[in-house]
Amino acid sequence: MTLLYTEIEEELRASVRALLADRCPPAAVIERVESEPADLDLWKTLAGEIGVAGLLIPEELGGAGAGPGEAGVVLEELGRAVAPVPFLTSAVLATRALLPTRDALLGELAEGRRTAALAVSFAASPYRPQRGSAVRAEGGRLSGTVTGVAGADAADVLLVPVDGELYAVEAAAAVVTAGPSLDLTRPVATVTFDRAEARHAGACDLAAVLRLGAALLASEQLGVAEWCLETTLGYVKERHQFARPVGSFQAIKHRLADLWLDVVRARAAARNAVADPSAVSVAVAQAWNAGVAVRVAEEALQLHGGIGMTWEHPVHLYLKRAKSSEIALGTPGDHRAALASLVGVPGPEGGEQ
Amino acid sequence: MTLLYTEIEEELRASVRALLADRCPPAAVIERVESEPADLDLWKTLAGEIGVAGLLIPEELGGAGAGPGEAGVVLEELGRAVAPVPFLTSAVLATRALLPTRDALLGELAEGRRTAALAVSFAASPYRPQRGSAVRAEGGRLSGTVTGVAGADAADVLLVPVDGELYAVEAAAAVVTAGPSLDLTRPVATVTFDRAEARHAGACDLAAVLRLGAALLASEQLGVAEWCLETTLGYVKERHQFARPVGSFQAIKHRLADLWLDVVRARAAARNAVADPSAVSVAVAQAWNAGVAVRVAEEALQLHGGIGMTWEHPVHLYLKRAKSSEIALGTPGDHRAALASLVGVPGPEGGEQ
Amino acid sequence: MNEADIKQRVAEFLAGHDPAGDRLEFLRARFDAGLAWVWFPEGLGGLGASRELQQVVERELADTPQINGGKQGIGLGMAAPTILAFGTEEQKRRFLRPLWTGEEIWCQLFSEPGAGSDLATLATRAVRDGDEWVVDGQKVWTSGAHHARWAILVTRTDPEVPKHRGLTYFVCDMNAPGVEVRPLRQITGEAEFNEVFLTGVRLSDDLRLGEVGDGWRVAQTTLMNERVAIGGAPTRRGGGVMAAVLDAWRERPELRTHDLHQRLLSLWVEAEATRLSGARLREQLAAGQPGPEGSGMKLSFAKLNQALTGFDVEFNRDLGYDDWTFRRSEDVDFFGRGPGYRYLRAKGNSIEGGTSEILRNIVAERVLGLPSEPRVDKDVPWKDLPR
Amino acid sequence: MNEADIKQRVAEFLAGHDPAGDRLEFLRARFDAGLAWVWFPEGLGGLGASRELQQVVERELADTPQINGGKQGIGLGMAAPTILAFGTEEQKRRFLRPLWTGEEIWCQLFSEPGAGSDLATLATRAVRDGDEWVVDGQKVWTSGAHHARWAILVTRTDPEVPKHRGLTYFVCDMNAPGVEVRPLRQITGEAEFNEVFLTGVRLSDDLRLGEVGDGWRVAQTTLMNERVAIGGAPTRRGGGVMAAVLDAWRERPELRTHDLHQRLLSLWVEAEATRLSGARLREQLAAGQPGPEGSGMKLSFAKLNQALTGFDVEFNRDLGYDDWTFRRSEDVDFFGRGPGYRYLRAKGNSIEGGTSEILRNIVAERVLGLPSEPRVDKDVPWKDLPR
Repeated sequence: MTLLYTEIEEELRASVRALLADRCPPAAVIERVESEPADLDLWKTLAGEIGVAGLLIPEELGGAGAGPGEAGVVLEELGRAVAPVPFLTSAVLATRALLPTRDALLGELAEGRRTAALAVSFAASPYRPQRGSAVRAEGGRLSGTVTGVAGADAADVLLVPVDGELYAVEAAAAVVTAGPSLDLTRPVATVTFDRAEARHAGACDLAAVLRLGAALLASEQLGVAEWCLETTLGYVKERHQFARPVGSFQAIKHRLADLWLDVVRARAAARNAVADPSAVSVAVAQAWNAGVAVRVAEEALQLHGGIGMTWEHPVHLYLKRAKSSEIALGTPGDHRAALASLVGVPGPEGGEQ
Repeated sequence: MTLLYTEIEEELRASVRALLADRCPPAAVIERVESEPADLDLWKTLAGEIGVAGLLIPEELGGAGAGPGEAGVVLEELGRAVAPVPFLTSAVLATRALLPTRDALLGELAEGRRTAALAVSFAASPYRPQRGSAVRAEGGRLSGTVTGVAGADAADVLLVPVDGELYAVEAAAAVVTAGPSLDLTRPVATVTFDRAEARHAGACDLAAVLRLGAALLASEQLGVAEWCLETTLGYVKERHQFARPVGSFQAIKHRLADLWLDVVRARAAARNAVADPSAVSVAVAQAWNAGVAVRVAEEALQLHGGIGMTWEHPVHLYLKRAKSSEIALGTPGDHRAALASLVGVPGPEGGEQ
Repeated sequence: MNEADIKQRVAEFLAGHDPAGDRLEFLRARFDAGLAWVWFPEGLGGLGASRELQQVVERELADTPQINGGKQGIGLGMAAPTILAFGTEEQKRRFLRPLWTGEEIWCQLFSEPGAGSDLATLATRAVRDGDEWVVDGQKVWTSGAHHARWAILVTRTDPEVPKHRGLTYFVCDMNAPGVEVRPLRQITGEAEFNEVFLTGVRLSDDLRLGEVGDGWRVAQTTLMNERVAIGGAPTRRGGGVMAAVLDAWRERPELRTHDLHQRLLSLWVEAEATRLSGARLREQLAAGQPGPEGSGMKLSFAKLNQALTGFDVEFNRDLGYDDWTFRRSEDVDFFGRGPGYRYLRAKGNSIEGGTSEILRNIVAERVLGLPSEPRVDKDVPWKDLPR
Repeated sequence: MNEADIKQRVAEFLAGHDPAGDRLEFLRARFDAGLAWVWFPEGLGGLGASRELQQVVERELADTPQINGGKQGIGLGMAAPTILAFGTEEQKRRFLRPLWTGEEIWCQLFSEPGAGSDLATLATRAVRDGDEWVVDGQKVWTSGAHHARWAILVTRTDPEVPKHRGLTYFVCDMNAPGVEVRPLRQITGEAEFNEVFLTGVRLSDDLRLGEVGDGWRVAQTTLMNERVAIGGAPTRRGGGVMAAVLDAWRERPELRTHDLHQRLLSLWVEAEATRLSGARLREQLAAGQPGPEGSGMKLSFAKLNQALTGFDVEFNRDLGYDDWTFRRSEDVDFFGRGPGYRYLRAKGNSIEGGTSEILRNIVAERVLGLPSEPRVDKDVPWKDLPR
C-alpha cells in the first residue's frame, strides 16, 4: 500500500487534464450550466477515448480492471475542472452497485455507450443509506420517489436499490424532475416511479456502495481545493493593491500557508482512502476533506475580493460544488460520529449528561 | 440596566488599580507564589481601606451595600494583576453563601477581620454543585473530604454546604492540604473534616451561590484577557525583528485585531452578567469569556516568543489563571449545555442519532 | 433646543399639515419645517439641534408618511453628510431637499475593477475643459445606479502626483450622455449592483464638491459615514440570522445531531456576545462616549453571518436552491429567500463596504495603535505605481 | 556500494569487535570502520555510500551498544553536517569522531535575547586579536550547555556591513575562561535550557568554521538540518499525544460530555490526517522525491499538540499540577508528566526551532512562491538598524 501516485496514475491524470483543459475551461462551464449542465459530448470522449468509464470494472466484464486509485486521480482532475460529467454518479456509484451482479449492463457502461445513475439521494450516507428514498417493488414494477438524485439528468438507466435488491429501470420509464440545485455543475433531481417496469439485477449492499462513493468523493474534494488554492495563489501574485501584490501581505500569506497545510493533509487522506477504502479510512477522508474543500473555496472567494462575488468568475462554481459535497454521502459530522465506534472513542452515554 | 460602567464603579476601579500597581506588580507576585501565594497584607488593605470585602453585604449587616457591578469591577482589576487575594473566594462565594442567613459572621467578613472560604470544589458548577464534595453532618460535627477548594489556604473559617444546609467550621478544625496547583496565584487544596465541630448557619442554595460566582468570574476573566492583550500590544510595538516593530507585521496585526474583537465582546458579556445575573446571562458570559481569556493568554505567550516561555516573565501566571478558570465553576461546554434548555435549542434526543 | 422644544415644533408642524394628504407635499413640508434631520442647519432640513433629538421627531411622526430608507440609503447616509460638509451653499440648497424627500435617488461611483481596497489608486479620469470636466472610466459595485438621478463620484484629475493627492470629487449627473449602467450579476444569480461606464461624460464645474485635488479628504467623510451605518441595528436575543436558523432547528428535530447541536450552541453564544457588544456600543453612543468598538461590529457580524448561513445549509442537508434567475433586485431579501441564497449572499458581508482584511488593518492601526507596514506607494506619482 | 556490500562490511566488523566488550571501544571501532554514518567520507566515520544504506547498518547493529541520540542530538544533527560541509580537514578529523561516539557533547550558541526569529541581527561580537578572536555577548535557549564540551557559535565580526554579511561561525570551547552557563527556568518550573554568557572568551582562529563574514551561509546549513529533524518520527494511528488523551478518555467515562466528545472526534480526525501526511512525506523521501510538504509538518504538529494538551487539561478538570520544582532536566519527559505539564510544555512547540510565524513565511515564500514583504533591513549596515 502506498500513498503516492503511481506512474500509471500520473499518465492517466495527464490525459484527463489535457482533455479538460481543451474541452472544459471554466468559462465554458459557466456558459452551459444554466441551459444543459451535463456535457455528454465530453463524457463520450472521456469514456470512449480515455476509458475512464470502465476503470472499476474488471477486464472480463469489459472494463479496464483498474481500481480506486486510478478513479481517484480522475476525480481529482474532474474536481479541478468542476467538470459536468457523470463519472462519480455513473462510473463509480452506479457501477459499484452493479459490480457484484456481474450484470451485462456493466460492459455497456464501461464503453460509455450507456450511462447510469444510482437512484439514491446524494444526501444519503453509508450510515443512513435510505435517506430520501421511498420506493417499493411490486411484481417487477417500482413505485415511489427518490429526492436529491445526482446524475439522473444524464442517465439512460436508473439503478434502484429496494430492500437490499437492485433493479434497473430505463430512465424513460421514470419521471426525472430537476429543480434548481446549489451545485450548478452537478444538479440533483427528484425521480418518481409510477409502476415503472424494472429488471431485477441482483443483491445490493447499499452502505458499501455509498462508502466507496464517499472514499472517491474525497479525491474530488481534493481537486476542488487544489484548484481554489492554486487559482487564488495566481490571483494574489498578480493583483496589486497599495502598489504591492496582494500576495505579499503577511496576513494573506499566513492564511494561504495554513490552507496549504490543510490541502497537503487532504491529499494524504484521499490517497489513504483509495489505497484502503475501509470504514475508518473513508470516514477520516470525508471528515477532513469535505471541510477543507469548503474552507479553501470560501477563502478563495474572499481573497478574490469583489470579482469573486461575480457570476462571471468561476470561483462560485467551486464554492457551490464544495458546499454541496459537504452534504453528499454523509456530512463531516456523520463521518466523525461513525469514527466514535470504529476507533473506540465512545461518547458520554452512560457517563454524565 | 446598563452595560456601561458607572462613575462610582470607575472610582472604585481607580482606587483598586492604584493600590495594586503599588503593592502587587507582577514581579512581586512571581516572587511570592512558590513560598506563600496569598498576600494577606494586601488583602487587609483592600478590605480595610478600600472596603472591597463588604461590597455584596447590605449596609445593615455591616457591608457597603453595593452589588455585582462593583464587585465585577474589582475582579477585573484583580484579574489584571493576577492578585493573590481571596476576594472571589471569600467576598463573593463564601459571602454570597452566607447572605441569606444574615449570620453575624458577615460583619466580620465585611470588615476584613476574618476571611472565609466556601468548602466546595472550584471545579463544581451551578449544574453539578456537588462535584468533588463528600461531607456528611452528624450531631453538629462534619466528616468527609472536599477536593479542589480555592481560598482555603487564606481562610480563617470554612463554610461547608451539606445537604442544603450551611455549616461554619473554624479552619483550625479542618485539615487543609495544598498540593501543587496549575494556577500558582490561586492554589486549590483538599479539605478534610474528621468529626470537626461545626456551627449550623442556615439553608444554602449552592447552585445559586455558584451561579453568582460564575457571573463574577467572567469579570475576572475579562481582566486577565485585557492585561494579556495590552501587554502583548506593548511588547510588539517595542520588540523589533527584521528592523521593524513585530507589531507592524500584518499577520500579527490581524490576529491582535481579532483578539480585540473577542475582548470587546467579553466586556459586554461580563457587564451583562453583573447587571442581570440570570441563568442565561451567566451561562453566556462564562461560555464566552472563559475561552477568550485562554485564547488571549495563549496568543500573548506565543507573540512574546521565547521570553514568554520563561518563568521570569509574568505571562505564564495569566495563562495558568486563565486555563484553571476555564475549569472553575463550570467549563464553557457545561454552560453551553445549560443554554440548550434555557434558550430553547434542544438537542438531538428524540431525533436521529 | 431641548426635547420639549422639539415636541412643540412637531406639534405645530402637524397642526399645519395633514399626514393623510399628499405624501410628497407632506415630506417637503417636513423638510422645510426643519424636521428632516434636526442636527442639520436651519433652511437645510434641520434646526441646528443635537443629533439625539432626531429620535424624538421620529417617535412623534412615526404614524405619518415616511421616506424610503432602503432606496434612499446612499443619498441619506453618504451623499447628504458629504454635501453638508463640503458643498457650496448653492449645492446644499439644490440637492438636499429632493435627496431627503426621495424625489431624487443617489448612488455612489467609487470602486473600480482595479481599485477596491486601495480606493485611492482609482483610474477614472476627469480632464478640465473650460467650465466643464470630461470624465472617462469604469465604476463597479454601484447599487441603485439604474434609478439614480445623481451620483457621488471620485475621479483622478492629476496622475502626476502621489495617488491620494490627485483626486477630485464630483456630483455626477446620471442622465448625462456617456453614462451607461449595466447590471452586474452576482453568485446568487441576481444583480443587486451595477457596472457604470463613463465615456466622455461632461460635468460642469459647479458639480465639483470640494477643491480640485482634495477628493481624498472629501471621500473620507463619505466612507466614515458608511462604516458607521453598517451593522448598527439593534436585534433581540436569538434574532437576525440566528432566528432563521433556530426556526429550522426547532421545526426539524429529525435532522439534529450532537455535532450540529454543539456547533449551534457555540454560534448562539457568539451571536449573543456580539449582540450584547452592539447594545453596549449603542449605549456608549447615546451617552456621548463613541469608543472604538464600532470599527469592529461589521467584522464580527460578517464572520457570524457566514458561519450561521453555512451551518444552516448543512443542517438542512439541502442540495437545492430557490432561484438562479438573472434579474435586477432592488433590495437584499435576506429572509425571504432560502438557506442557499443566504449562504451565498452572506459571503459578500466581508467584502462590501470595506473588506474584513482592510477593517482588521483599521482596528490594528487606529484602535490598537499598532505601527503601519512599510509603505511603498506614499511618494510615488500615481502614474508610476505598479499595478 | 550496495546493501550486500554494507552487510558484508558489518559482518566483518562484528567478527573483529565484540559488542559485549567495552562500549566506548566498540563505538570508536565502529566509527573507524565507516559504519557511523555511511554517507560520510571514508576516514570520517563513513564509506561514501548513499544515505539510505544507513538503515541497513542500524538494523544489523541494532543489538550492539548505541550512541545517545538525545544527549548527542545537537552534535549529530547540526554540528556534524556543518563541520563536514565547512570544516578544514584538520577540524573534521579533530571533531567528528568524539562527537559521534559521545565522548564530546555539543551545544548550539545561536539565539540571543534580541535575535530570535531574526537570527541574522545577532549582537555577540567577535574581535580579532592576532591569531585569536575575543568573543563577548549573551546567548539563550541553549540546551545541554552545562555538559557540552564544544558549541557551534555564530558571532558578529563586522558591524559596518548589512546584517547577513558581517557574521562569522566558530566552534566554541565551552571550557574556555569567560564561558558562564546559567540554567534558564521555563513556565513548566524546570530548566531544560540555559543562558550562556560569553565574556572575553578567547578562541583561536583554527576554531573558525568557514570564512570570515560567511557565517550566515554556514548557519543556514545548520538550520536546514535542524528543520528536517523536527516532527519527522512515524507514529501509529491514535498514537503520540492523542494516545495520552485517549487513555484518560477511556478510563474516565464519568467526565465525558457531548461537547468534549465532538471536539475530541474532530481532533482525532486532524491527528490522523496529519499522521497520514507524515507517512506520505516519508514515502516521498524514501522514493527520492523530497517535496515541499516537510516544511509544514512542524507547524501542523505544534498546533495539534497544543490543542490536544489543552483539551486534556479541560477534560480532566484538573486544577492541580505535578511538580513546580526548579531543577535541570536533561530531556523532555512529555509522557511521564501530568496533563498540566504537557499543556505548558507544548506551548514551546510553536516557538522552538523556528516560530510558527516564521515557518508560515517560509511556506508562503519558498513553497507557494508568494512575494516577500518590502524589506527595510537589506542594505543597512547592522550598526544602524533600529532595535
